[in-house]
Amino acid sequence: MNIWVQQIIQVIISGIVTASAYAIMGIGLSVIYGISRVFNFAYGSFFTWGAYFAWILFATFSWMNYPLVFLIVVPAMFFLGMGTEKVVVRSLRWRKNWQVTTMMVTLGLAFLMDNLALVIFGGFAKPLPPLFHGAINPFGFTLSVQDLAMLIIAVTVMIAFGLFLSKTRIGRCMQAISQDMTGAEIVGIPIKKVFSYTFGLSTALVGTGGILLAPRYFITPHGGWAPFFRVFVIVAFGGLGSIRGTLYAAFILAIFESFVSWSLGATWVMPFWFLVFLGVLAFRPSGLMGTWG
Amino acid sequence: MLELKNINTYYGEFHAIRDISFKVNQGDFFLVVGPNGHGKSTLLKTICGLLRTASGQIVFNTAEITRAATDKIVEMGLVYVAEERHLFPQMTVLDNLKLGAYNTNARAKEQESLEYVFHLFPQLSEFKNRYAATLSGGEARMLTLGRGIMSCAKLLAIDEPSFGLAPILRNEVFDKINEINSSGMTVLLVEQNVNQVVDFADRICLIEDGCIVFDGPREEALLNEHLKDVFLGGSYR
Amino acid sequence: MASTANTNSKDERVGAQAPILQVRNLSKAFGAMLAVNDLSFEIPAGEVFGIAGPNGAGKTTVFNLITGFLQGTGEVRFEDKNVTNLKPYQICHRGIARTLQIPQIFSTLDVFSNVRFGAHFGNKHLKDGNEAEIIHRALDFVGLQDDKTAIAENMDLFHKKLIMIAAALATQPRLLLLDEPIGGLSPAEIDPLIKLIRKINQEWNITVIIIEHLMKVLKELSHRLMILHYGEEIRTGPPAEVMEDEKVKEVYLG
Amino acid sequence: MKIEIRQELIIFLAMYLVLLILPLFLYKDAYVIGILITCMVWGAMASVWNFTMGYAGIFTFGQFGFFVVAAYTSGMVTKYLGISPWLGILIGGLMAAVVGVLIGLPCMKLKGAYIALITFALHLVVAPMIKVADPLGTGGSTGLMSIPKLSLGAYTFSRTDLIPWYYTALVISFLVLLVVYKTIFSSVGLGFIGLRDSEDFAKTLGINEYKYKLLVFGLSAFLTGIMGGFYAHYAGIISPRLLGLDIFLLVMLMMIIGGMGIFPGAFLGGFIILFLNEFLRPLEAYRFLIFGAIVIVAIKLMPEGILGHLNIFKNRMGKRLLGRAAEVETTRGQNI
Repeated sequence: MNIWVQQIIQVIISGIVTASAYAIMGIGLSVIYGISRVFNFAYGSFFTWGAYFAWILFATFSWMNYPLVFLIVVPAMFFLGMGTEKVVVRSLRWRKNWQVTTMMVTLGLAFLMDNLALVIFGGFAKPLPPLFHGAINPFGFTLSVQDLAMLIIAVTVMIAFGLFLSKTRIGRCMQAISQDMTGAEIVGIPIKKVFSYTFGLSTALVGTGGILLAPRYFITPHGGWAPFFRVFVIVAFGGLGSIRGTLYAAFILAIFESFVSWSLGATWVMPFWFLVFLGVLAFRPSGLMGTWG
Repeated sequence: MLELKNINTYYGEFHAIRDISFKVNQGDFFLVVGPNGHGKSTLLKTICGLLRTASGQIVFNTAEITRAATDKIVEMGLVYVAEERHLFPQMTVLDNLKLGAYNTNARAKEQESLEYVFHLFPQLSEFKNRYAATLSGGEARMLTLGRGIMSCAKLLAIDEPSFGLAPILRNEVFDKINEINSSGMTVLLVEQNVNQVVDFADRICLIEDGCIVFDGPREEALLNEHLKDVFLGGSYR
Repeated sequence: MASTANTNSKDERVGAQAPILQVRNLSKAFGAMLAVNDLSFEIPAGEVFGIAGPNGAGKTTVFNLITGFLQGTGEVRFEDKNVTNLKPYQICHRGIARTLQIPQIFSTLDVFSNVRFGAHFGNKHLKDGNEAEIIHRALDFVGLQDDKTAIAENMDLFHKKLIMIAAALATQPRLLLLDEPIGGLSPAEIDPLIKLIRKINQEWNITVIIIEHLMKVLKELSHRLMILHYGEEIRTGPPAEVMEDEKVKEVYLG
Repeated sequence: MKIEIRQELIIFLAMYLVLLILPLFLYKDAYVIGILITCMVWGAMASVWNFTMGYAGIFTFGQFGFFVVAAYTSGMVTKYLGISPWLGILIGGLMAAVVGVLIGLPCMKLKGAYIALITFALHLVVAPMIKVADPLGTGGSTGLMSIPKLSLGAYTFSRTDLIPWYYTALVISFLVLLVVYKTIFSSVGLGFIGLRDSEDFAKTLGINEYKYKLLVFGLSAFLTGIMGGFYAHYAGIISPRLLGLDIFLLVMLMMIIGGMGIFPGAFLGGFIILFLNEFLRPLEAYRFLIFGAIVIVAIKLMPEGILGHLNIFKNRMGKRLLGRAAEVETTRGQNI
């Protein structure tokens, strides 16, 4: 096979793998906005903390493995998110301009969490062990088992999340709230509880993303901002609150990113995201699915 | 069945409800009238837990619900039907109704309630697979009432059901509410179009500037000069 | 169905005047729904023109199209000039003012500043000295002079409506569009408002278009009445005639 | 119009009177003078931000972007083109205004929360752009160094004597605040507040909302840019670190503590926060942890800010901006 074609396919595969991690993080950011109308600026910090939790487990117990890490960290993130909603966000909700107020508060929270990480873990980058070792070579392409596992986990999470929204009672409540909050309240849905769950769920999703991406990069106290910015652009591009739009956007942008990185080099990745964002602003500020404004 | 004792509610600094007390008896059709912006809707929202009362006590079926959350109040059978419809636009009529039966008590009787709602509003069963967003004003109003019934309501607190409806549809809605009441449901209705509902009411209460000006049975209300002046006499409707 | 042509002549009071507003083939669709469908009408200067119809008949959409809040197809001419699809502020500067169905006022400002807003921004070529005079004239007229320092958000619905009308008058319009001005008021408040609207028409010489549900109000106020149904004109004419129309009864009055 | 003596004006002038005579007592203490200069720079910036958010009701998080753009512009034109720093500051302000208007364009059709997101994206985006533009002379991630100092006639300002810097900061920040004050209490301010309270009503009354919204973006970016330009010459070195979250949060706190929608509040907040910052300095890394917590607590417990809670003003707009809402917020779109 032509070497160019092979390389391009390799780039696409790598894009799809990153896309899947971005997608679940994007869904988390989007869903929390769609349902509880909160834009969480501490999202990147939760990403970092998810990875730090995994690092703590690996550093403390030599026999630790990934399934166990997921089993412990994801629920922990869920409860951390729920707690955050209760303590930090909830009482602001019925104020005027509370959407902007919650943005400010979550910015404060991000600052708190980042600096807490700095105080506890120091500024040095922490590594996580790889998810899996080795690689497979289907049809002559190289695909590391780690990437494959990432893809499978992410797709599973997405499918599970879709089923959760459409099939379960709480999922249907979330849909009802996203369509009419007061309507949901007057049919007797305990909306505050559902907001907590939503926040928890979104945090669990970003925590999952953190664990999945950390083996590829390193963990630093402020390391959550770069992925947060990417997810931010993805969500803006897809249309804030639109899960389908977020999915499309994640795949389109991540594959583009891996092309940029391959052809122009890694320094151009952030400017590329910036250009996409400007493009979105200029031509379609409401996003792919047009749910803004 | 429902008793309010010295309720006060504020909108920011604005004292919207001043020291209101009244009783709604089982099976009653209790009509609250009064000019707009004088606190009627605020009163209903306070009762249903959407707004917090600053002082006073609300008792529903011997249980105190003064500062209870809306979902708890709905579960007890006090259901609010809003003036703005608050339907779930991207869900079907049937799904909207099913979400009405969210609380535990209602879920057990979901099928039964659904049949009753479809019996009461045959149009809804025709449209049950249409999205709520596509309904006309009258149909949407029926759906809000149906959704309220689905919650296994013992008392329906209905806020201005005639709002935004053409005259021809208003009578239909009021007839339905009367029918619901006749089947044993207690109804607490807030309304502007007094003339069209006054015949159904058992008890009438007039609120002006957040205070109760008059509260009594219909017969008495029809004799009250002030009430006549303000609402029944110089009517434009 | 009846059109504007055969009813115009029946109005003795204003029939002879030249039209101040001409609407031709106005249409607006929201998705598949035609909110306004090929609507044409003319309004002579000095008239009070009523629009009624079931909910969703497109009444407010007509206002939004005339005042530039929505863009549609067709032509709107005001004082013989084409004003189709101008921006809301341009429409206002041409001399068309409107009120909104759900009262919106500047809640943190006092009543005086609410009205001042209209006088300042609504009159494009106003000399400074005139502004205070215009504001006070509008405040006096609607009877808000005593409340001018009150914060608007603390006023009740009736007074909020008066603020809207006073601010609209301060823009010195020649055509005033009132969107359900009576809605939500008690009969005790309706009477003064009807008198006020009549005075706007007669003393200030402002042509008025009024959307209203209450037939009695329209009967009392309007020279002519148009019934809309699904964005189409059912009947236009003097209120008494329109209300006897079989089709109007069927679709609307019941 | 007759001249009205407002309490806002009195507090504003009183603060500057104090600042005017303060060096008489402190001229030996370069450390305190330095802090006061910083207070005036960031306090003025917080006041402009408060004007945009509190009065015009446009929730932008992009002020630092404007600040940094102007600082770099002024620094680069003076360093590479040899233009007078005074002119550089003006050019920086104008550049910021251009960026502000460009960002304002897509914000025209969006509502509150979305504008906050877009403008924050601007904030996030400026740093990587500066790094990529290294070949143009931005200095990349190390920053732009040895920016020319201000000079008056033959006298060139130096870091050894801060008093001239102090009075320049005083005059510039005073002018910036004066423009803010004049705007708020003029008919232009009436337009902004009207558009904030009810856009539809404002439109029916004949305001050109496009012009006014762009004016807010342009004006606030310009005024912020002026402060940014001054800062570049005062500091002598600027880097993308200015866009870090720490300074962002400090300035946001100035606005919150001072009271949103209350005129001189944010300027006062600047002094409170920066002196607190100095006070907490010995705590090192824990200092920012504490500030993060203060942001959360201040928003939760003191939504009206210090001036708001002191009940100084008859007509407190801050209360209505962040205070408890009267009604339960409802469905999609209505609550933005």
